Amino acid sequence: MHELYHKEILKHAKTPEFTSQLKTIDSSGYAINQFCGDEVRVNLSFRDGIINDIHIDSKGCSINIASSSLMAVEIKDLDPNKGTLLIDTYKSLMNSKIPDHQPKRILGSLAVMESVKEFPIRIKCALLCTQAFEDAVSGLHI
Amino acid sequence: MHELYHKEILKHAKTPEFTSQLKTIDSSGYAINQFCGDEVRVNLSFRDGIINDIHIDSKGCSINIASSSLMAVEIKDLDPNKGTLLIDTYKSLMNSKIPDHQPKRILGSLAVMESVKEFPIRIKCALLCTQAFEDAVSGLHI
Amino acid sequence: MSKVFDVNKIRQDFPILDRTINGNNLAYLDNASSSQKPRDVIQCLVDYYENYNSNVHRGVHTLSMEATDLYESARGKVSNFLGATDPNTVVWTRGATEAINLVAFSWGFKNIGAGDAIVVSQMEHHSNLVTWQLVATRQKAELRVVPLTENQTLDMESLADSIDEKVKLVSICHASNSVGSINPVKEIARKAHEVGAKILIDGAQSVPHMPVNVIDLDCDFLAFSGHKMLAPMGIGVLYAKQEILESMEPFMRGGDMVLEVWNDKATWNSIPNKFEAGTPNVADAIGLGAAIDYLTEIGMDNIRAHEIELTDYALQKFNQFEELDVYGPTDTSIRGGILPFHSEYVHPHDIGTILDQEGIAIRTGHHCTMPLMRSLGISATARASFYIYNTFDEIDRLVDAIEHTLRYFSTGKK
Amino acid sequence: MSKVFDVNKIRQDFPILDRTINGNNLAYLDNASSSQKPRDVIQCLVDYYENYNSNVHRGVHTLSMEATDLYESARGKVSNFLGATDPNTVVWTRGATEAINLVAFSWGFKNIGAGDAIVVSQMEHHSNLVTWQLVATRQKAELRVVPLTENQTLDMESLADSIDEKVKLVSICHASNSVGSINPVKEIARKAHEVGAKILIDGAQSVPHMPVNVIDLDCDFLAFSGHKMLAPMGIGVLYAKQEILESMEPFMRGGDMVLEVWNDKATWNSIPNKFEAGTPNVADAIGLGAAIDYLTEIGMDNIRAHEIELTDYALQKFNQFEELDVYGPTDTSIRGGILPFHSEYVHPHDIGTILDQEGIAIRTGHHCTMPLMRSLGISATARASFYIYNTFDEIDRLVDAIEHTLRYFSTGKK
Ligand SMILES: Cc1ncc(COP(=O)(O)O)c(C=O)c1O
Ligand SMILES: Cc1ncc(COP(=O)(O)O)c(C=O)c1O
Repeated sequence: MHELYHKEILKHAKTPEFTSQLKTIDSSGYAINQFCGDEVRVNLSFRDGIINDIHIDSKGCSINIASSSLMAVEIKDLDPNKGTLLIDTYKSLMNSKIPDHQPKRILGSLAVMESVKEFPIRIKCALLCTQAFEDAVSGLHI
Repeated sequence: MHELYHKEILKHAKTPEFTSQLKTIDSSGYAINQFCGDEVRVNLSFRDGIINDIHIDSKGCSINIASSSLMAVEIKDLDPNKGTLLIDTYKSLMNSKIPDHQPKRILGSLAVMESVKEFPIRIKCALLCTQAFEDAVSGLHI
Repeated sequence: MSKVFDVNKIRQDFPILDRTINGNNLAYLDNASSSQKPRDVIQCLVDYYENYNSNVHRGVHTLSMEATDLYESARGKVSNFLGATDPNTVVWTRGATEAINLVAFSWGFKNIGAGDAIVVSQMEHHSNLVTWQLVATRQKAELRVVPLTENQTLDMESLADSIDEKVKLVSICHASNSVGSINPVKEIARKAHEVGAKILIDGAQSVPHMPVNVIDLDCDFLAFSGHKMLAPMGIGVLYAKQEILESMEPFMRGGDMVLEVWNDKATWNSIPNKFEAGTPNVADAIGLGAAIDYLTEIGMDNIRAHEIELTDYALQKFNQFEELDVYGPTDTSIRGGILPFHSEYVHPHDIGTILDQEGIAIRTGHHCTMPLMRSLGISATARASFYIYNTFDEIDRLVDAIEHTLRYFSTGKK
Repeated sequence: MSKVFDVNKIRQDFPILDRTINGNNLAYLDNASSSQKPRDVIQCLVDYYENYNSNVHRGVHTLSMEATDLYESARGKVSNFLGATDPNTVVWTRGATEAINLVAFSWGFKNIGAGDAIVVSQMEHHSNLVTWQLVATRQKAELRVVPLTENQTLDMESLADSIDEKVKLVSICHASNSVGSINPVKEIARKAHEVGAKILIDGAQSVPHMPVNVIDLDCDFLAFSGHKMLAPMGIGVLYAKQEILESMEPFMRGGDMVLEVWNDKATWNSIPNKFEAGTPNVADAIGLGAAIDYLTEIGMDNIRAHEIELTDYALQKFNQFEELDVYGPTDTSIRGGILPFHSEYVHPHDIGTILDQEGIAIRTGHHCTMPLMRSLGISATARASFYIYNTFDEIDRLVDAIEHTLRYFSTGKK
């Protein structure tokens, strides 16, 4: 049990961050897992081309809620390009395809999600947030 | 091979009897085996309530042709009731359900068809003629 | 419990129960999804493929005759098992879903028209709901969904109100896969017939678990799946009354279902072949026959009694969990061996994953009953479901594991 | 013959070939009907049911994950085997018949309308003819049946004439189950595409017997059955181009094919699940994967070469029988391992019965091609059909037995 539910994961699952509404939403993304109904909405607000605030509204299992929260922690204060690079790196990590030029350390606290890889069926729970993020930035001209 | 293709069966298969058209047809019956396309037409003409002539038009395998021919031999000169009794007895024989009160000997030469029982899938070939006969007499008020 | 019912002996017939999962013995509590297979059924497939395998019907060679005999005798076993009077009222399908679709495409589109109504319930599996949405939409008919009571049993008053002269079909599950409720289908059949409607019983969760007699229930259609009743996957049954089958157009077209074919037209074979286009799943049909032999030897009454005992025991144990909502009626005389639960604090997926770490297989999700979940105000449950080989011990393990999980998620400590 | 192809070694993999029938070794020459199964495939089912059996998708427990992996990896094997680029273009069905019906119900009724035309050939199996009769009749479209030449190959001139701008679909067998002819489907696909029509290839008799590459053929749909290619019964495939599948409505309704469901409506899952309503036949799909592994190891080129050798040998031997009409082209480069014959003097059923006495299993009848039989002026043929495990020796036995039969029926003496 321990491996999956890393203390950090459990903490973010119970008390996720970035749960307050934004005053202005510059970009919004959504993703749903068809099989369990888990969902994530990511609202972003920008200043000077930088993600300066985030609102995460995630419903479902602990892995989804924790990964969404940890993702928000890590993408805050990045520009969308850097955010996308981070998300790509995270996806590569979770899909066990880290290419050489993608240093894992940029993931910061999100790297704890790696423990989920022991439970293949839960990987999609850990990646739902990335779809919502990608949906949010897909409309931006970056 | 011998058991199925009894000499008498082979003879009737090669040179079936009652193959000439009737001048007047009083009653006619038809049956087809859906799976192989074999068919039998039985035309009857009556005199004084007795089947006094028969025309058999059968197409298909030797068992069908022989049994139709042998049936015709045996029902000739019977009244439809006796004919029906004979056919019922024949069906009971082929389906291995001869009740006590049905003496097998009324079957005459048709009894050779019993050898077909060793080949269950061919029993329906040996019984197609009975459907045609029943079709022919079903319209009669007997 | 009857003397002949010996769960430990039964368990020995199921090879998969020897498996360990994550270092623990498998406790298979996902039976509403699909059941495990006894050695007899597996061996039946091996025997078939090693000795008799052939296409059926039409063949004059020995293998084809033998395969046809085995195949048709399996149909006879199903017919006897259901108390039907004629094996020709048993149509093979892939499962309950195809059986329901067969009725929809073949009977529904002909007999349900604009202004007519179809009655289903709020506890239907998607296969018995979405299929009727199709018919209702295309035929401009009305689809009436009967609500449930507080403990997820069918609201019989609403049902009575729903069944009026406009209704052409009542299609309802005998037992719910999601909340366990057993519906009074005999009474519902009578109500349907009073207004001239037909009744389809989705028996996917009843035929495997309790005696079901189609004559006694007087049902027009009954659908179920082999894989939930110890049989191989890929085989199921549509039972229907003979005169209804006779009156129905075929569903799919192909070999075996035709009588004569010309370039521009064809005539149909007799029932049940008319509805069985193409080479059938001979082996798995024979396997379903073997499963029925096995179930019959144990006795459907004994199986039902065993499941009631397990469910009573589990329901009582679950009383200790204040954090859990348990759905379905508490009276096990109207409940199948299905135990769905939900906690605000732990998501069903997390429960499922942690239980799997202990070798306990349960299902989590919407169980193909999304509208029911929505009506309960949740999106998923965790569901344990019992069968012939489950034990009190396994329920104890389930309860302990849930206890750990709840504690862990509230304190973070195992 | 390639070195790796050793028919005696192959025979040892097929337990049923040890059977005796009426005191003689089984010579199984009814492969166009259904094939026998190698030990690997049978064992694959046993392994599955003894170790991994579970419903697929959605389950978070280990068995369900393992079963899902095996099941989806079987889909990948099919996709590779056909040279497809995406496993999601492989839809599981019960067999070729269901695959063709899926196209008819889901694509045909939407895309074929009044005044349009469908092209089939005179050699189609009922499943690829009667299904299109349904679409043509209901949609008021025209069904064009391309005639055959003298030796039962497709009349390519008539075909060219038939394919005009009205045609929305050409649905044609790759190889005939009844007369053996192999059609130039790549060329036909090109012709169909020139007028904007789609092509469905009925691969029931080609995919088991020769390399088939969907990209090379550029076919829009390909249908085939597992049971004719060493796999268990009850499983088959519809391949279709991705963009076509995406554009198609679902066929049957039920679990797994939906994304979200409300009381009155639903949305669809992505391909291929959209077309796979209800619990799929997991075990037999995995079994088809095992059969493909087996075939691939032997090599489809080798299998085709072996069957050509057998057919050449048999055709030559059959020359001695003046009383027999043998159908199909004599050029084995355009003929599958199928040998249909007919005698004015002995009915096919009699031949079949007598051969069975000698342990030789052939099929007799119309082979689900009644209109073809009618065009040949007969109602049935006897048909021997070959596969991977058949031998020259078995053909010798066939020829001897036919010789006896013909003699017996002309003289009455054995
Ligand atoms: C050419 C052809 N098409 C279609 C079919 C139908 O296949 P199935 O009966 O397995 O659905 C067959 C086999 O019977 C066939 O030979
Ligand atoms: C109540 C009910 N109806 C229908 C079905 C559909 O059965 P299948 O998926 O085997 O077709 C199920 C099982 O999933 C069920 O539980």
